Amino acid sequence: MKIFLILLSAMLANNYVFNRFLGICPFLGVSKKTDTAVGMGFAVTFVLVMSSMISWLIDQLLVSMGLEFLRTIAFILVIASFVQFVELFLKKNNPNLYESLGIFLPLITTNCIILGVAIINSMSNYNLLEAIFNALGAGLGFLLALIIFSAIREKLELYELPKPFEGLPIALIIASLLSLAFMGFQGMIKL
Amino acid sequence: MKEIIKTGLILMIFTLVAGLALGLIYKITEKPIQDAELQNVLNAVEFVLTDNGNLMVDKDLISKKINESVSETEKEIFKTDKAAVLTPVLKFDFNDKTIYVLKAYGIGYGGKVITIASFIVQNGRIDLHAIKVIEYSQETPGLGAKIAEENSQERFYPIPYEGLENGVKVDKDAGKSNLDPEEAKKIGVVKISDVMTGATITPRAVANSIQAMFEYLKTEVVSNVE
Amino acid sequence: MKLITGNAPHLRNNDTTAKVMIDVIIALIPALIGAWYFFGFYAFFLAILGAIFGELFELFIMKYLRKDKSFVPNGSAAVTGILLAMNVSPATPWWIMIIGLIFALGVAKHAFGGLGMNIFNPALAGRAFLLVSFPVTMTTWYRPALSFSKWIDVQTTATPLAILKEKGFSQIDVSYADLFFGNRAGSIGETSVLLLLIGFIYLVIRGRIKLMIPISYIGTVFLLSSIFYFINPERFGTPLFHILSGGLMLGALFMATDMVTSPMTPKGQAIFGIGAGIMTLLIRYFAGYPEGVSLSILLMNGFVPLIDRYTQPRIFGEVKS
Amino acid sequence: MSNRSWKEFSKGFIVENPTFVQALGMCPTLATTTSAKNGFGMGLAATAVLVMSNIVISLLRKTVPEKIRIPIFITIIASFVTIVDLLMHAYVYDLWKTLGLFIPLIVVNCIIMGRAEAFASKNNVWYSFLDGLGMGLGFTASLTLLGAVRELLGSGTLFDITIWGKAFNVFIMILPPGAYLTLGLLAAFFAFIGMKRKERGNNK
Amino acid sequence: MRLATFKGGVHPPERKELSKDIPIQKAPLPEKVIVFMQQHAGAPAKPVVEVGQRVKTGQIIGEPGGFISAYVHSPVTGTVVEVKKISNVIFSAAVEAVTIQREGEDEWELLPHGDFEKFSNEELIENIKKAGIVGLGGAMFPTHVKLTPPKDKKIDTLIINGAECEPYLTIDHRMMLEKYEEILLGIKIVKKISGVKNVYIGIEENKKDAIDLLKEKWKGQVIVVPLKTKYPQGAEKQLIYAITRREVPRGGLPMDVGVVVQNVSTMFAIKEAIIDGKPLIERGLTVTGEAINKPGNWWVRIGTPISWIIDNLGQGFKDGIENVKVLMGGPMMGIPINKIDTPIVKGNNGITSLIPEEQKGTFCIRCSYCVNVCPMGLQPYLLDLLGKKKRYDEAAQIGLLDCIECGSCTYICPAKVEHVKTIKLAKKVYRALRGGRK
Repeated sequence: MKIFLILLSAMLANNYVFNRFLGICPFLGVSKKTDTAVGMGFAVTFVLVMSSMISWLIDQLLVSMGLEFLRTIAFILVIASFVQFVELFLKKNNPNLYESLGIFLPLITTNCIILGVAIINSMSNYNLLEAIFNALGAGLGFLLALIIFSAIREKLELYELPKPFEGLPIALIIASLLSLAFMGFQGMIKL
Repeated sequence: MKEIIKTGLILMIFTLVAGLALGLIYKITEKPIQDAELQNVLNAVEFVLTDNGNLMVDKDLISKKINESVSETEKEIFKTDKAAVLTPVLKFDFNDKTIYVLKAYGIGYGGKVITIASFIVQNGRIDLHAIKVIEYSQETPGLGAKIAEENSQERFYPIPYEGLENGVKVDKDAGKSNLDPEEAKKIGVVKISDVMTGATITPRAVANSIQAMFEYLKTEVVSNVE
Repeated sequence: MKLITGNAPHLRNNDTTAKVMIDVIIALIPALIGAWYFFGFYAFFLAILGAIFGELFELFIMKYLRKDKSFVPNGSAAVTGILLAMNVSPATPWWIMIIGLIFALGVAKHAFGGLGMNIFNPALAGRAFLLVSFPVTMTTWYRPALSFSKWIDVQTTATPLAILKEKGFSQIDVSYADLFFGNRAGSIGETSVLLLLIGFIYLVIRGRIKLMIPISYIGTVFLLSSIFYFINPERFGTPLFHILSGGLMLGALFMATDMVTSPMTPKGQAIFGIGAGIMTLLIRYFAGYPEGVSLSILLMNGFVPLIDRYTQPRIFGEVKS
Repeated sequence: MSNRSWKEFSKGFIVENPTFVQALGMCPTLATTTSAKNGFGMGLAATAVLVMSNIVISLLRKTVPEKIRIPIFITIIASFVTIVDLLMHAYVYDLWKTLGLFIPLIVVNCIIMGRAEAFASKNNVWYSFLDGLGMGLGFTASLTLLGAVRELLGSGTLFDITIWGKAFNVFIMILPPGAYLTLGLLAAFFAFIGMKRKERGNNK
Repeated sequence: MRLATFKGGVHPPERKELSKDIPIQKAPLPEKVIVFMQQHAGAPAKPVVEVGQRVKTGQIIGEPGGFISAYVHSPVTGTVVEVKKISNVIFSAAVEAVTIQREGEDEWELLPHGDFEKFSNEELIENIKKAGIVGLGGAMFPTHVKLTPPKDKKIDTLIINGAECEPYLTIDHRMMLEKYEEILLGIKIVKKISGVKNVYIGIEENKKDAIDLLKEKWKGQVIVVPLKTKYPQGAEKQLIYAITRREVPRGGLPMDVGVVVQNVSTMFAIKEAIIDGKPLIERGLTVTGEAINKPGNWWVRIGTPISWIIDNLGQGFKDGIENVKVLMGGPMMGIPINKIDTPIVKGNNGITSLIPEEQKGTFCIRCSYCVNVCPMGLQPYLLDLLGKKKRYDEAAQIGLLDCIECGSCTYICPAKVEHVKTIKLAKKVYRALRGGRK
């Protein structure tokens, strides 16, 4: 039960994008086409779950050796090499998937949601299953945010925005209003 | 192949150097970090032992007791399903009362919320005197941090024995958001929704910690004394 | 004699955007008069202030900030102003409502380009902004004054939904009749289901409503709350109670149906209504706030471009592949 | 200071302001600016990492093999982040607590990686230092401004000094929607200023 | 009983009372006619007369320029005074036109004619082609082409279009009341040619008298289907759907669902050609609108300048009118003329003179009225937005080319958005860029 609450919490009530400000750069930058957003969202979710798993194991190792201060550097290296590995693996074994997801992979390393979730998992003392579900929730929440957001921006492409609001400002204002709407989920999930 | 080994070696050297450098810095900062953590605890304990601006217990006594306790490793001595009380338990005498200073944590979002609280025990009554949250997670940026503000924490104390017996709850969980904050405390309700709208996990963790500490005192300490 | 050319069709109906807005305002008048009676004249004054300030502020934006010299007021800002006023507590200080209105029109509407281009319902955005900004003011409720001559009744009380959330269904002190006629605590314009329905019927007759939204919204609330009623009537309350209380009627009849921010096809409107219905009950049952209509609709507003995208009408002669 | 040096240093403030112009490093920008002090602290922490990593990467720019430069940059940056993290933990405990998660996240702040890739790996140490400093301070200035606006409106204080206190608190400002809103409106405002300046430039 | 109809549509003011009770009168012959060589869909005809040449009424003056094309005949007896390109608002391009000065009364040059039963199908089709008959409802598609579908298309239903949904126009209504015998003959000819079993006529129920009359007179021959009064009930695809519940596939033709649709005036023209040997040089026409003095229904020669029609048949514009909009056709789909001496063409079923109203376009408020009324199930608001942003490919994906330009969306729009204008332009540009179906 708790793992589902963790999942829902990470996805909705404490949506990583709207409430915790993780993964904002791709959220603001990539999400102009819904199809791209879906691809990006799934790529991030996949990498999130896998890297959380690996970082969780690494974290256990570090803690047992008393080397917690190496956490940041260890996690980022794990994530970077994992992303690299996935890229190579896809390129070789599944060129179709590589075509559709490959372009996002290099961007994922610097997506702070990946490192953020790994660190949060370790700070929250989650067990492996909880860590995985937290990562899954974070990824799905990111995907959800990305889809809504891209559909809105795609629609706005049809209109003439006031000049000063074009681009970043309107994106932030949409995010603001969405995050306001997501306030409705507050308190819904009691962990 | 040679190429791969070469680049791998370079990469390894870099990581090694970085690791060594970090190890060095860690060694240098280890002591100051400990001091800072200790100072944080000390400040908190002093805070909860203050009454009307005056320390109830001698300052040196506090730091002595804390310094003693530092060498012990932290242990969970009492657990409820939502929170746990941690060692050390500090006990001070003040006039005819006994003051217990306890540390407990509840799980907030993205980590533990650690609270230090002082309880005044007298004639079998246990009253919550003050609390200080020393560690909290960032629930919702800007919101979780609100717990650090004094006027948020003030909503949690003092709670009289009757209130503690009722079970400490956040107003939203208790379903009593229309009470006056001072009135609410008397029945164990922490009115927090007007100062921390939306955020619920962090205050709930604090409330659960208080409740755990109270139950610990009631079952493990006070009943043994009498 | 001059020959005028132009583009077909050369026959247009005499409908205009302003007429749409005026119809909405007319439909809101019964509820506003009701608000005057229930909460005193100040409540009515807030609505009038909202309408006037809304129009003036929009005029200012268009003429001075956006430099559109040909702009003619169309009443949409007045609608936003009135709806915002209807969504706040009866004793809300006027300046707080003005702040909400500035946010509603300045950010939620004109940052997007103005009428027709906004993604979120401005009045709801304004209300949500105020709810989060001034939580105490926005959740302090007043007992109905039941008099046209009073300025305001200062006795505070809890709304039925808050009582449900905090104490349980058996503790609710208002009858269904009270809920239906409006004799209860709540936002200025939300209390009287009867008066809202009168306005709504006017809009239906005038064809100004995306009818599928209120049907699916209220229907979803009814069905879902029936299920929860059987699980625990004391905690979750009756379906009728959920339909009559809170801002559901105001929201479902007037806020969710806002033309600009709702889906274009009946199928999309049904999805919109169902989503808002589920969300409303989830918030009422489980979330921090006792009422969730405004945040639910605001959230669904965010989904509208997505809904529109996937509920395009079937083109005549199109064969499903 | 030579012309070039001044250019490299000053560009981060207005012309290539990382926050308002390049929209980089948005996560910490939004998350940590609940008050002017927090914004300032976050900005300085990032600046420290940026300056140090720029210097080191510039020094090593000729020895690092092209293929594995990204992992090496990441290692360097992560090391400096950890150093800053440890130092802050030791010496500015309270600030370290409030910034929390976002200190380790400096690693993935696009500004730092971006400057390493775009500038430090191609320029000499002096310019890289200036670039890092300028960008970092530009970042700090933006964060402080943002924090100041949000703190003033949301809490009625500025750098913890009470301005009008509780009388007028738009609470939303210190919440997530307020973060997006403030940044959005400020960005629009700067875009507006930019447009005006361009117009005037064209008219001349 | 529920009346047959389609989904969507609007109810513009009908304004048919201006002329619906006025019988069709024969107009006097004009002094001069201007005959366009393109009065039909497809390739323009080639003029076969020269300046100075004397022509008789019914004499061929233009020959088909391709398979989909039609003959053009001289509407009067007189002398050709000019052959040159004149800009034509219907095809919005300059088209070859023959100007003939009338000299005296008609001297006819007739086609072979007589009892239709004695002709073979091929002869009938050839005579229809020779008579230059095109769809007189407005589309002007050559009728002989329509009557010779490819072998693999099985036609089982003939639908006569008597809906006349366009406001103001009453000519079809008058034709059905006055010329039902001739129309029935035309129907019989088409029935013989195409060998269909079922013949329907769809009539909007605002023409109750016509429905009752035809039910009685055509009993056992043609099934009269009363239709709901709704615009665009007379649009081909909507009419087929209302009567047969068959949907013409996207980009397809009526023959794809085994149907052929003919206008009542076309039936009359076929009868005239086959039985009496008269080529299509004259047609029934409603002259109406608020801006003229005397509305009415007239038999008018093709090529008659509109200025002449208004002055002589409509008794001129009303006094005190400063601006006027003169349309070829009805107000919903009619084309405004930019020169008052523009001549009428075969497809003209009316001349409507309106007093224009100034209406300022504003911005779409997403009321969804246009989506609800679109008879083709399109999203006009979105087509308009995409068209304005020049995103034609996306517009084509959501049905740009399916638009029948009926104008329902623009009629209903409270924000006064000009969807049809944008869509027409977008279609043109898209076809120019990508080719594609007409």
